[in-house]
Amino acid sequence: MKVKMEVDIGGLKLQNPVLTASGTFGSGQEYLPFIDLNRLGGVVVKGLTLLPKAGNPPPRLIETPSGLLNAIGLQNPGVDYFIENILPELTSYQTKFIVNISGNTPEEYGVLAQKLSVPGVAALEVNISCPNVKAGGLVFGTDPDLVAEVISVVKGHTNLPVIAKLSPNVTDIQEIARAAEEAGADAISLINTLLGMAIDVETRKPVLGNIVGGLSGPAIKPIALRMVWQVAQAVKIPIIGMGGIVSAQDALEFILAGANAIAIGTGNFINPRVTMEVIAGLEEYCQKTKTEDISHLVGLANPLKMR
Amino acid sequence: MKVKMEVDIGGLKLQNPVLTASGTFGSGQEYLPFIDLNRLGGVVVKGLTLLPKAGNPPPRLIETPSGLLNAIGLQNPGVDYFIENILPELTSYQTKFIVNISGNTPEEYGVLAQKLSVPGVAALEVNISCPNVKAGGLVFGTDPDLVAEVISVVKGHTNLPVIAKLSPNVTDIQEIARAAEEAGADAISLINTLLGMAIDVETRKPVLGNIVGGLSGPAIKPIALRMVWQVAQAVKIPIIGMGGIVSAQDALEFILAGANAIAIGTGNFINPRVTMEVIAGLEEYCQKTKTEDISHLVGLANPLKMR
Amino acid sequence: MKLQTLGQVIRHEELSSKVYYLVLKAPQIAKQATPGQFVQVKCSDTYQPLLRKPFSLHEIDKVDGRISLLYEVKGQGTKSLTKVRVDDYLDLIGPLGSGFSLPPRCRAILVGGGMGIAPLLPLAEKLKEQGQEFAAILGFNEVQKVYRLEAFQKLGQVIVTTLDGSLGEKGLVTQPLERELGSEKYNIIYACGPEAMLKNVSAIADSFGVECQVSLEAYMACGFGACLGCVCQTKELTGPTYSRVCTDGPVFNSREVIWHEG
Amino acid sequence: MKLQTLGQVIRHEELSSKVYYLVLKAPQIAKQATPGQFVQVKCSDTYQPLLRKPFSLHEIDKVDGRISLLYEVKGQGTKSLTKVRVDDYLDLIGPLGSGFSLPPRCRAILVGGGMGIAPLLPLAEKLKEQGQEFAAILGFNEVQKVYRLEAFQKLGQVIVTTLDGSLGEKGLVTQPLERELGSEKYNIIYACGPEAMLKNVSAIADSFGVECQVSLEAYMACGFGACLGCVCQTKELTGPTYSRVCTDGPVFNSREVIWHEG
Ligand SMILES: Cc1cc2nc3c(=O)[nH]c(=O)nc-3n(C[C@H](O)[C@H](O)[C@H](O)COP(=O)(O)OP(=O)(O)OC[C@H]3O[C@@H](n4cnc5c(N)ncnc54)[C@H](O)[C@@H]3O)c2cc1C
Ligand SMILES: Cc1cc2nc3c(=O)[nH]c(=O)nc-3n(C[C@H](O)[C@H](O)[C@H](O)COP(=O)(O)OP(=O)(O)OC[C@H]3O[C@@H](n4cnc5c(N)ncnc54)[C@H](O)[C@@H]3O)c2cc1C
Ligand SMILES: Cc1cc2nc3c(=O)[nH]c(=O)nc-3n(C[C@H](O)[C@H](O)[C@H](O)COP(=O)(O)O)c2cc1C
Ligand SMILES: Cc1cc2nc3c(=O)[nH]c(=O)nc-3n(C[C@H](O)[C@H](O)[C@H](O)COP(=O)(O)O)c2cc1C
Ligand code: FES
Ligand code: FES
Repeated sequence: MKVKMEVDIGGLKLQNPVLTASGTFGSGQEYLPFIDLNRLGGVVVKGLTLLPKAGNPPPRLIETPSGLLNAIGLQNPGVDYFIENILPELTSYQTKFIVNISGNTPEEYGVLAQKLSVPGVAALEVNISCPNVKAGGLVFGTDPDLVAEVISVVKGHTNLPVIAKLSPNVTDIQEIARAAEEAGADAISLINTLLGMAIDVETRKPVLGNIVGGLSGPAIKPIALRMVWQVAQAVKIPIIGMGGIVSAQDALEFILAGANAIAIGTGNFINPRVTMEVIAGLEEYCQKTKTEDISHLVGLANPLKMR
Repeated sequence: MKVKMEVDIGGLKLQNPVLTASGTFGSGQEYLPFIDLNRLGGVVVKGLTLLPKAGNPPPRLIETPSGLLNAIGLQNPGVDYFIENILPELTSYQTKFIVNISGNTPEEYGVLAQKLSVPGVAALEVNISCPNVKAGGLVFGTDPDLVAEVISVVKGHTNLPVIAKLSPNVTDIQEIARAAEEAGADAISLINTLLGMAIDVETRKPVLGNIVGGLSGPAIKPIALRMVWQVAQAVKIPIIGMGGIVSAQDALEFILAGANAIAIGTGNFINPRVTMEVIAGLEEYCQKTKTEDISHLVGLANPLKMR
Repeated sequence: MKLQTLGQVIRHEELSSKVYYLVLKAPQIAKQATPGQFVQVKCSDTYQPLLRKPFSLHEIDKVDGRISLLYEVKGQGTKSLTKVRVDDYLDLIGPLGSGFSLPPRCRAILVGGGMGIAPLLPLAEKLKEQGQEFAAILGFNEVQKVYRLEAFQKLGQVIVTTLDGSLGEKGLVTQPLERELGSEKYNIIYACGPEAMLKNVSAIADSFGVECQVSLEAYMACGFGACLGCVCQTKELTGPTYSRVCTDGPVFNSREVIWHEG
Repeated sequence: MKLQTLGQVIRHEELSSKVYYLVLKAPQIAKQATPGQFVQVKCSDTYQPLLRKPFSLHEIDKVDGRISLLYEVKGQGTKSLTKVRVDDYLDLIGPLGSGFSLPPRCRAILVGGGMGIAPLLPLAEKLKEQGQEFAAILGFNEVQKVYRLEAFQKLGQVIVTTLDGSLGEKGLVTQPLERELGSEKYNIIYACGPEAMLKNVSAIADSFGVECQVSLEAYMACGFGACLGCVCQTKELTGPTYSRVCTDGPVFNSREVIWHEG
């Protein structure tokens, strides 16, 4: 039986629902020794900012039980460098490249969106979990009004599909998701990392150079899954689910909860071929369960899912 | 060197800073075969409600990577049964018994507090992470005003030390902690479990009878530690830190982050003697580092800690 | 009194595909244990799995201070248990739970399905020790997945069923059970196995008016009554209630159990 | 080109307390590897530890298709690595990183501290192969914690130091280094070891005007440039920048490195 694996994420057409999570996959090229990029649903590129960013002082990583704390601090060469030097190299691949963007102000997000609305970029993922200088150190992603503002501005500056990437560090993820939908987001991706930290009991100091970091990996899967489940009950636009996926079974849990596509982050570090194995595993499950179209699985475990 | 292990948690005097987390230690008697209760800092008793509560339908448990999801649903025999039948049995131990209470309305918390202000109860831990029928299914612990209201009512009905137990499922844990402090809480304990879920890909249904559950265990330690760190910068009252502690090193991380005492939950299931090992490990660390009083370690890794 | 102790591995072997037999030196547990009780085993020294895993006591040798377990590989815990070698130590908590209760002058019929045969062996041994007659009906999937049969046969009469008829009677344990009960020789059933089997066995027990004790399973965190995670629904005077499989059970009178629908 | 492959364990032994020597059959990695490169090893099939762990290639046998690792037990990863047995397979990614670069006609002095001797052995081998003279200064804590000395002695001149003087010269590697450099025989230093040692060696290299390549360590997630987690600070024309230890390094020219204070 041939399984239909293609999915449409708010206008972004993917050959299968398996993406890579931003910040864990470079621009994709780092994985060329291990996998065929052309077989991926898509690559979400490392987060870009308007100006080059040096990132946080090391140490930037520390393992925790079944998890990884990172504080990279969005190190990146800036959007212009990306467009001039990296993007041209990506056009030789058939896979879709989605660019993840972070700004200090809504206006910056607008400029980024405009600059990146060029051939080779398939969609924009708007990272609203970064510091908002204007609102005094708060975070965009935790305030529905700011989320709406950022998404509106981005939508006003691009014709590409716009994916709002939500922070899990909130009381009410449904409220944030609805704000993004109402502001015109074409899809929602979640979750970004959970804020965490580790302390070195010898030096009696935080382990990470940045003190706090973002927690990812299998440890956070139950939380990510619950949030996808909740958001699927709150919005009609498609959802890209992520957080701790390392196997086809994990991916299926997200799809059954209501995700139309999934992304793998930390899992790539442990097993750089994990995306290929998940694609194969999803296809196998569909075959075994006589599912003709993988989209038929979306939200099956979630009776209250919208649509 | 003799190490001073005694701590004072807002008027609650403990012989050492190691407590058990509510819901994981029954009333303490379940652990008699394994440990000497008299050596514990204190026992926090399973959550009580005004009326007996049947709890959630099974399955109530599922393991996740380095974590445990539970949905017990506050099964308990009710406060009156506790006072008449269980409390008298506890008075033969020298350890402090702290009672964890949950209400549907602020008034219920008040009644619970009044009823429990009897000899044998050393303090009250106010669980504000349970459904609030009055406010329409919301949760007390996520709204600073409701937190303040519940704590004020409890304070008005007891002379015992009142500990506010915070939910981690919030955007701004500092705001909630400050609300509790301003309303008169004598101490703060955190974190309760993080909302999570798991899906069975065979049955295509949520694994837990209650659909969602609370995530505990080592998986959540980095998040719990970060929240203790933040709350230590927001309030002056003592903090009881918990979430994923399974070793003396874990406990030390919480103390260095700003916790005046710690509690162990899930760790007791894996190793019922863990509390004894942690007490010994803390004492050893103090000896090794020539720390005369364990309280001198509190917040050493947290320069912005209040007081 | 239950306790936490280290048991040394004396024997560990694969009996049939994914089914293992593990003998441990654990004198304090052996001394106190009764048939139907179980131990909580720390299967790994990592957080994967995080929790201990419960296994029935399959043999209780009070003289030599030994216990044995019979287990099937299911997930992380049992998978990592297979890696334990002779002379290694395993961290055990036990004996746990309320086991089978033996009324005086019982004429028992033991019904086990698959791994459910595990707790029936020490029961059979006890019955034989007390000079009480019994029969055992043991159900397996196929002849390749039959194990520990001889241990039972040494103690008394055994009827074997397999789903595909490759050994003994073809079909489910319930067929020979109804036939044997028809003989009116028996006044009590002891059953352990999949929930569907237990439900059917209970119904048969009711229709013959015979007492029936069933050993239930549940996902457990503590295993000793502290977490309330392992409950099943039972009938009490005051109405349906949640009972702890780990302490109120794992053995229940079948009339108390409220079975799942379907 | 780096790749993910399974390496079969050929030898695995404890050389001194907590220090292990592991030989693997991994022809594709051996074929491509150069001294100073490393592999990312999946030390366990659980999430504990979650990440792979980086280890320098200690031997590169292109003929027999073998590599070896020399490692010290530190935490979860190395602890679970000790459990691997001969004939088992280990999941490897490699060869990774930019290794040592060998200018033509180099007269090298190799400086290794503790586990830092690991990547220097294949370098010594390569130098010998190319007929270039070298000396090695290897520093250990005490005679009980000396390992792999003979492997170096087979290839050339070796000076040993121990902190307590229980073997060779008493003290740090920096003492004999300064003495040897005074002879003006050498034009390049290759160093690997604790950061404090590397910092001192770099300062000495600067004072003698000799080139110095240092092999750095960092906590790594991917090991192949994708996560930006392993950075160290380096001097670039445009000012200080963060370079990836896994791909820009682990070997850096010491003049590029911005060392930590203190
Ligand atoms: C009192 C008692 C006595 C027992 N005696 C025995 C005995 O003698 N012999 C024996 O072999 N067994 C016995 N069991 C059962 C045994 O405890 C389990 O088989 C064992 O705990 C499995 O552990 P595991 O880690 O290998 O598998 P787990 O990973 O715990 O998985 C066990 C089952 O849960 C399911 N599961 C796990 N995670 C998920 C998820 N995310 N979603 C959906 N489903 C999931 C799996 O499909 C699997 O079927 C007994 C149980 C009890 C309660
Ligand atoms: C390029 C490269 C080459 C290397 N080559 C070798 C080699 O040849 N041989 C060798 O033995 N080693 C080598 N190393 C070092 C080796 O990678 C580490 O020793 C190994 O990763 C340790 O893994 P682990 O899981 O055993 O310990 P981990 O658990 O990762 O611990 C390692 C260190 O981190 C600290 N740590 C861990 N968790 C915490 C926490 N929560 N708070 C504070 N501190 C913490 C520990 O104290 C410990 O010292 C190399 C490293 C690199 C980068
Ligand atoms: C090292 C690292 C870097 C990351 N960088 C970014 C980033 O630049 N932009 C972003 O939106 N998310 C970033 N993330 C978050 C991931 O995209 C993803 O949301 C999160 O890690 C959860 O997925 P996982 O558990 O599969 O890793 C990063 C995560 C990691 C581990
Ligand atoms: C099975 C179980 C039952 C719990 N019941 C309660 C409860 O009744 N009241 C409460 O305030 N917290 C309850 N908790 C939360 C714990 O007290 C604790 O806050 C949380 O588990 C984090 O700590 P840990 O990771 O050490 O378990 C429960 C946790 C578990 C695992
Ligand atoms: S397993 Fe904890 S009460 Fe039964
Ligand atoms: S370890 Fe990932 S970039 Fe170096």
